[in-house]
Amino acid sequence: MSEDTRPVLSATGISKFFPGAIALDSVDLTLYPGEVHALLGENGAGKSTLIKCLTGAYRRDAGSIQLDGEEISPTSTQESQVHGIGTVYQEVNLLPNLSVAENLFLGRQPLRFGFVSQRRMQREARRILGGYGLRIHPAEPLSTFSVAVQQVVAIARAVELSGKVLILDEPTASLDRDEVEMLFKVIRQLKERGLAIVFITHFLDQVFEICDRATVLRNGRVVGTRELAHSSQTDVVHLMLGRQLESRVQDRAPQTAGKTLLEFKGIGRKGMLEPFDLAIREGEVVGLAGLLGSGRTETANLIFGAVPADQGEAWLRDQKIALTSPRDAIRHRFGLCPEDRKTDGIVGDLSVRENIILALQARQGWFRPLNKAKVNELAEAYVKALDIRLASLDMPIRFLSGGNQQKALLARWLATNPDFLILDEPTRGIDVGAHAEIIALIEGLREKGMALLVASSELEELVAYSTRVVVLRDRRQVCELHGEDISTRNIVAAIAQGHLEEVA
Amino acid sequence: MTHGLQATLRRVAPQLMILAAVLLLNVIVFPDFFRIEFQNGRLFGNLVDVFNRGAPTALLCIGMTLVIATRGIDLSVGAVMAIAGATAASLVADGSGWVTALLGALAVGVLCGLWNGVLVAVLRIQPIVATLVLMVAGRGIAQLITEGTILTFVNPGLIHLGAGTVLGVPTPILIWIGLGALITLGVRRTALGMLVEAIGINESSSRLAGINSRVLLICVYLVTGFCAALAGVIVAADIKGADANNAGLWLELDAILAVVIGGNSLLGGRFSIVASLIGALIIQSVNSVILLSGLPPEFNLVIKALIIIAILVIQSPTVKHALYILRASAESAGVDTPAASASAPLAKSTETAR
Amino acid sequence: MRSTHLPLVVTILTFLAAFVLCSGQYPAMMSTRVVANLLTDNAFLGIVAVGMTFVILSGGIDLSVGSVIAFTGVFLAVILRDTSIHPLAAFALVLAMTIAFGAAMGAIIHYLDMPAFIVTLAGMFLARGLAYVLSTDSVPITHEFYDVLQSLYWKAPGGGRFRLTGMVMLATFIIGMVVAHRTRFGQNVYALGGGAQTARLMGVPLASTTIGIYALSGGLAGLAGIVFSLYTSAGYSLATVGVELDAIAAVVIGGTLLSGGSGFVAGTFFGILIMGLIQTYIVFDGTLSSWWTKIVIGGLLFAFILLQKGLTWATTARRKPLIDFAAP
Amino acid sequence: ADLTIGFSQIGSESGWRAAETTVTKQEAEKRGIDLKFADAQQKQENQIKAIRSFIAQDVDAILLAPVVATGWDEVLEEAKDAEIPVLLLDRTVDASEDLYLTAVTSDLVHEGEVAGKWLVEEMAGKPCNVVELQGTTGSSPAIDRKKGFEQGIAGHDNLKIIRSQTGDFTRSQGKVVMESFLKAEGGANICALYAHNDDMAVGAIQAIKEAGLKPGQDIKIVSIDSVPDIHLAMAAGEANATIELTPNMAGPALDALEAYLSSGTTPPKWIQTESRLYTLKDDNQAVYEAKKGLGY
Ligand SMILES: Nc1ncnc2c1ncn2[C@@H]1O[C@H](COP(=O)(O)OP(=O)(O)OP(=O)(O)O)[C@@H](O)[C@H]1O
Ligand SMILES: Nc1ncnc2c1ncn2[C@@H]1O[C@H](COP(=O)(O)OP(=O)(O)OP(=O)(O)O)[C@@H](O)[C@H]1O
Ligand SMILES: [Mg+2]
Ligand SMILES: [Mg+2]
Repeated sequence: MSEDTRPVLSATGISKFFPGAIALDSVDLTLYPGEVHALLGENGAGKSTLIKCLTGAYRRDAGSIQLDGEEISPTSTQESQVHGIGTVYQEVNLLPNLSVAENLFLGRQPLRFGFVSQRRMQREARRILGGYGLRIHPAEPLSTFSVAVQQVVAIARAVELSGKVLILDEPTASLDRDEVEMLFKVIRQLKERGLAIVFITHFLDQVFEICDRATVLRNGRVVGTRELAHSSQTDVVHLMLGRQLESRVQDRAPQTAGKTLLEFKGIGRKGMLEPFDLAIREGEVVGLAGLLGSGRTETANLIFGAVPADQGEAWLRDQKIALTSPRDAIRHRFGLCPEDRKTDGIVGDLSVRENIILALQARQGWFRPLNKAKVNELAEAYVKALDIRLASLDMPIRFLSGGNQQKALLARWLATNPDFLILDEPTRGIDVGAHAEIIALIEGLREKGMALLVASSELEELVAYSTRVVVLRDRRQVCELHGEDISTRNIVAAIAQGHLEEVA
Repeated sequence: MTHGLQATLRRVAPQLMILAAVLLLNVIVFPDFFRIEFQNGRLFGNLVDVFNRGAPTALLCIGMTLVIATRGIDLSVGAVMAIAGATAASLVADGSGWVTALLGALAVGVLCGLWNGVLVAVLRIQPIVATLVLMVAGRGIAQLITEGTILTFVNPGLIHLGAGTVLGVPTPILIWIGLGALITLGVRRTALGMLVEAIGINESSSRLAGINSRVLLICVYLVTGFCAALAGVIVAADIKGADANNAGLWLELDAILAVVIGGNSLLGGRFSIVASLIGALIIQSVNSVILLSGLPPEFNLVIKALIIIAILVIQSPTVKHALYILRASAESAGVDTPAASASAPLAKSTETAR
Repeated sequence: MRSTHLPLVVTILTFLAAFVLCSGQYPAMMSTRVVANLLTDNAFLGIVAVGMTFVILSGGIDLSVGSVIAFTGVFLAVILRDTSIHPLAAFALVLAMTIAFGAAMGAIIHYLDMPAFIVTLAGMFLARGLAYVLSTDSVPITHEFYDVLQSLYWKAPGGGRFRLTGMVMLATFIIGMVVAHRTRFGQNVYALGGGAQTARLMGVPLASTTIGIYALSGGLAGLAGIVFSLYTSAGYSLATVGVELDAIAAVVIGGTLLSGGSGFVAGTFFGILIMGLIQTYIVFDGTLSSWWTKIVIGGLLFAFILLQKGLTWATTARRKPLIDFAAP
Repeated sequence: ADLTIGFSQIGSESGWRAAETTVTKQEAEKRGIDLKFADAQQKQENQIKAIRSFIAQDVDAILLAPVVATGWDEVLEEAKDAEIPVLLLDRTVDASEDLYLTAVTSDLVHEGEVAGKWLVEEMAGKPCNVVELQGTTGSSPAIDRKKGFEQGIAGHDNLKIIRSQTGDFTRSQGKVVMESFLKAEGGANICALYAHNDDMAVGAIQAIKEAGLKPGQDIKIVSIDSVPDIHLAMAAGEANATIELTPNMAGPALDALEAYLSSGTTPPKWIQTESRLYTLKDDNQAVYEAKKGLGY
């Protein structure tokens, strides 16, 4: 990429105001053909908003966009598609009721005598998805496939649509290493073909692996654009946060945990999870590792009673307990921060404050409302402690950025002061700064004696805070790593081979 | 609690303005509209009639507001009215006292609510279909009780509920205002209101947060059944007879309309019972305009449709948003507006969470 | 078989089983008469139900159709009585009007961002109100062209008459199926039902699709009105009250989810037949009082919903272990 | 031979209708007829479906109480093709006369006229403002009874209809609308009420009483149908006149049918039932007692 080539897309002075928040303040972005451009920034910096303004999903309040030197002003995503801009928005935005093939071709179905040709559509879909190493039946509804498959379909659709520009908003958040590799291969091919690619992520490794330049946003403003070949990770982080990320040298998590809090014996559910045994002590963080679809989320849901087990038993402090619903679990002071925050976590139209106290209130009962002053105090304390960025506690939580929603959900469970907290992908979509904070938070909770079960795809993170790591494969526990054995290398090997013995 | 009162007033301000406008229309067609006399031991006047005749719709829309807040709908309330009225009438016909009759009718209404609630919350049938079953069958059940006749009664206690007065005020007015206040306080002074809103917005999240959504949903339908039964008793008492075929016929639509005119979203979530009640008064005022205008009855529906369309258009998110923008630009741009009060107009311009 | 076809198969099997059972009890039901009656008597209902299927697939609802049928009938009757315009021209005129009416409702729903339930409820009041204004009397239609159309039938052995209107309904269903499954418009309808915001982000033209859907429903209600006017040779402003609920019930019995995005036009056809069968059975029985008729209809409706629910549960429970909440 | 007869009834929307159903069933039972009953829930399309199903079952005759006058040609033709006689109850249809055997009905216009004439006589030239409670908008009784009443008072300028609004044939609407009449015109300005059916009159009586006026004296009340409750009101002097619409339409119809089937005597096309006028002079208490068991 050289400076004298003409930009494919240049946006200047893009502004977007929300009541109580200036999401974008005169943002400029220039994309050159054949470059992969990273868009970086903290949660709520305005990345997704910028993308939506560029592609006509939002109406921008100011600014102009030029595509190949011509002024464009897309008022709908359809229009931007016509201009050759393909987009994957944050959170999978596909239609679960349509088939995979229909999702891929929506709006540009192959026609035969004016009628949609299902046969050709499926043949094409099979071919396209084959290019991503996906061999699935394209006539099945999208909802029957895992989030990862859906994400790949979304990417494939956007790639097919993008003649000039491809925009990917956190496409790798729910992908595995292998799939990320596959995606990068595709991105490199597109780059060869001269497309401009915008890549948003919170994984800096990935940024440095695939991107050429990076534009960093902070509080809705561009704070700088860098050639990545000439910058370092610390540079970029500094630019994002406006401060240095203090890298606390992590002590190995101590092995001196307290009494056994919980014991699951032969707990499982047919067709969902093989029966397993698991004991968790106070002051212990048990990590759950595995590939996509290996059953981590299922384990979490089962233990929380969201999907009741059909066999086995659970013991809490040497007393047998029944776990048939989340309410049972909450009564026993469990908490679960779910993986899919949009559908299982936030209550979108309720205020941030109400979302934070929701679980606490539900436990208190219908007729004992929490005292208003106490609610405010509680909410404000957590907003401060977790550094949730918001205009007001009264704003509906769906207006928060993804990362801030995640923090508010954490606050919801912390407010119930649980003995046992299950976190499913707690750092998905969270920026580097907050990432470090959440890891520190987990450490802090453990030190206070709480028992935690954390499912995560980020092995480094698991290694950092786990006192023990359980590895899952094909919906079955395959092995457990302790103490010094806990390392990224060992986990990867265990996932691949299924046995620690063979690793060691 | 002045803060809460202020918030309520702000919430219902548009409804109050519309009510005022429709009442003004009444005055235009009938200048004496606001005259209230004390005559024959009771308050007597058109405004009293609006409040009195609005009672069934008002009662229905109390429960309907809650059901709609959970993302549901209850089409069966009209039929439940008929069943309750028939039950009360047949009980007094069999020699029971009015208290027994009232309690019996309410119990039957609650039972109907339980049926709907179980269908919706346990069997997970979509509310509109689940309640359609009782809407169709309910009138049959009511007629089964009355054997197809208009079951008349003379029990003064029961009649008092519909046609009587307390200190000159018609009893139905006191009943709906009382029940409305009771349930409003019941949901707002406890956590119920918020929890109902939560399951209406995202049931999956709410369940995972430990809300007993199943029981809460059933309770909401129970309340609706209760309200419908009370409305049914009032309507029967008003004419001293249970008319199984016509009592509450199509009234479910009026109730839903009242809830929507009250600014509540059919997609569930945030609700205001007070606003719905004002909505019911608005609908009754529209009916009053039609009656007082003296136009031939073939114009009734057209007039009603046009007035309602006008009201709905004024209330639509797009128009509200446009008004909000107008106001904001009048107050000069860039002024910080509190996010909460502006959340409704936002719905259009932003990607909503569903 | 695709998993999504299951509700359709369930509906068809339910109909066949019910038909066989009924015929077992009343052998006269296994006649061309009854079959022909099912088609003719439900023709207008079937046609509106096709439109309703599209509306419901898109996640909406159209409560105005019953009134639009009545309005169409009265309009035709009045215009054929008072002017010398040819019925075909009147048909075109009234179809244009009902399409415009539907499109207007669609436009309000989209541009003013109002729920379909309420907009079409207002539409329901308005259409019937307009019918009253045209004429409160029932107005007979005596044009000879109507006699010509009515005399177009094929008399099958056994006395069944397969009439033109039944054929119009069948044609509507076939066209409806093609439009739903083989055109971009149809795919957009399904997309809208899957989630309007997502569909918007995926580039589905919301405005034209929404307006198109309600225009289609309005137009088909107009067509049903024409068929109804052929059926009764009259226009009557009190006719077809509550037909919207029958149509919705038929669509739902046919396996389409009211929450939108999933279902089949063909399923609606069998939903209509099932509803027709219920009525025929009740008449053949002939012992039910007025009130038991209502209770039995409600009970059978419930039975069908339950049957469908059970079958769907039995087959999907294993596939999707995670919690799944039916959206209303 | 045992006859099988299909009866397509409109529905059970009013007490009178329920009584008609009861009486029809009684009459059929009396004659040993197997009556197949079909309730159409007030929908013409259901009635057509029912008739077609009756034809498919090959019944011996069909009784039809048509919900509306128009729209029966096609289905009656089918019945005729199948050689099944059709007898109409309480309303004739706009169809060629050879499509049905006979129609047993009252004359709706005549009923209204009787009511009008009664009022003319009662007022004897005194000026009188009349309010009218119409039936369901668009229904033929509402249209015809309105027309008949207007004919009845034609030429008597002392009688003036000052307000006319629909009460949907129901008690509760009758009461509501009367309330608004009383307010809009002032109770003293109204001298008589004409209601298209008794149920609305019963509702209106309550409204009048609640307004502190005396029904039957301050406001004269005339209505149609002669259901038990209006006789009770008349016995108490709260209503003044009613015109009977007999629920026994099936009796004469079945008589005619039996004669036709046994001896081939063709009945007249129209068997008119009596529209008897009841006033305060009759023993209304006795009429009430006689009628109350009929399922009104
Ligand atoms: N509809 C809205 N109303 C009010 N504020 C909003 C709305 N949408 C977004 N915001 C605010 O705009 C800011 C930018 O949000 P955006 O989603 O663009 O952040 P982001 O950079 O994509 O963050 P993340 O990395 O968490 O996805 C946030 O502060 C958010 O709270
Ligand atoms: N073969 C399959 N057919 C249908 N659905 C599947 C299949 N495999 C997985 N799924 C779906 O994928 C989900 C499991 O994947 P998921 O990615 O949630 O598991 P996980 O182990 O928790 O991984 P992660 O937490 O990384 O997402 C389940 O909800 C399941 O419905
Ligand atoms: Mg984002
Ligand atoms: Mg998971």
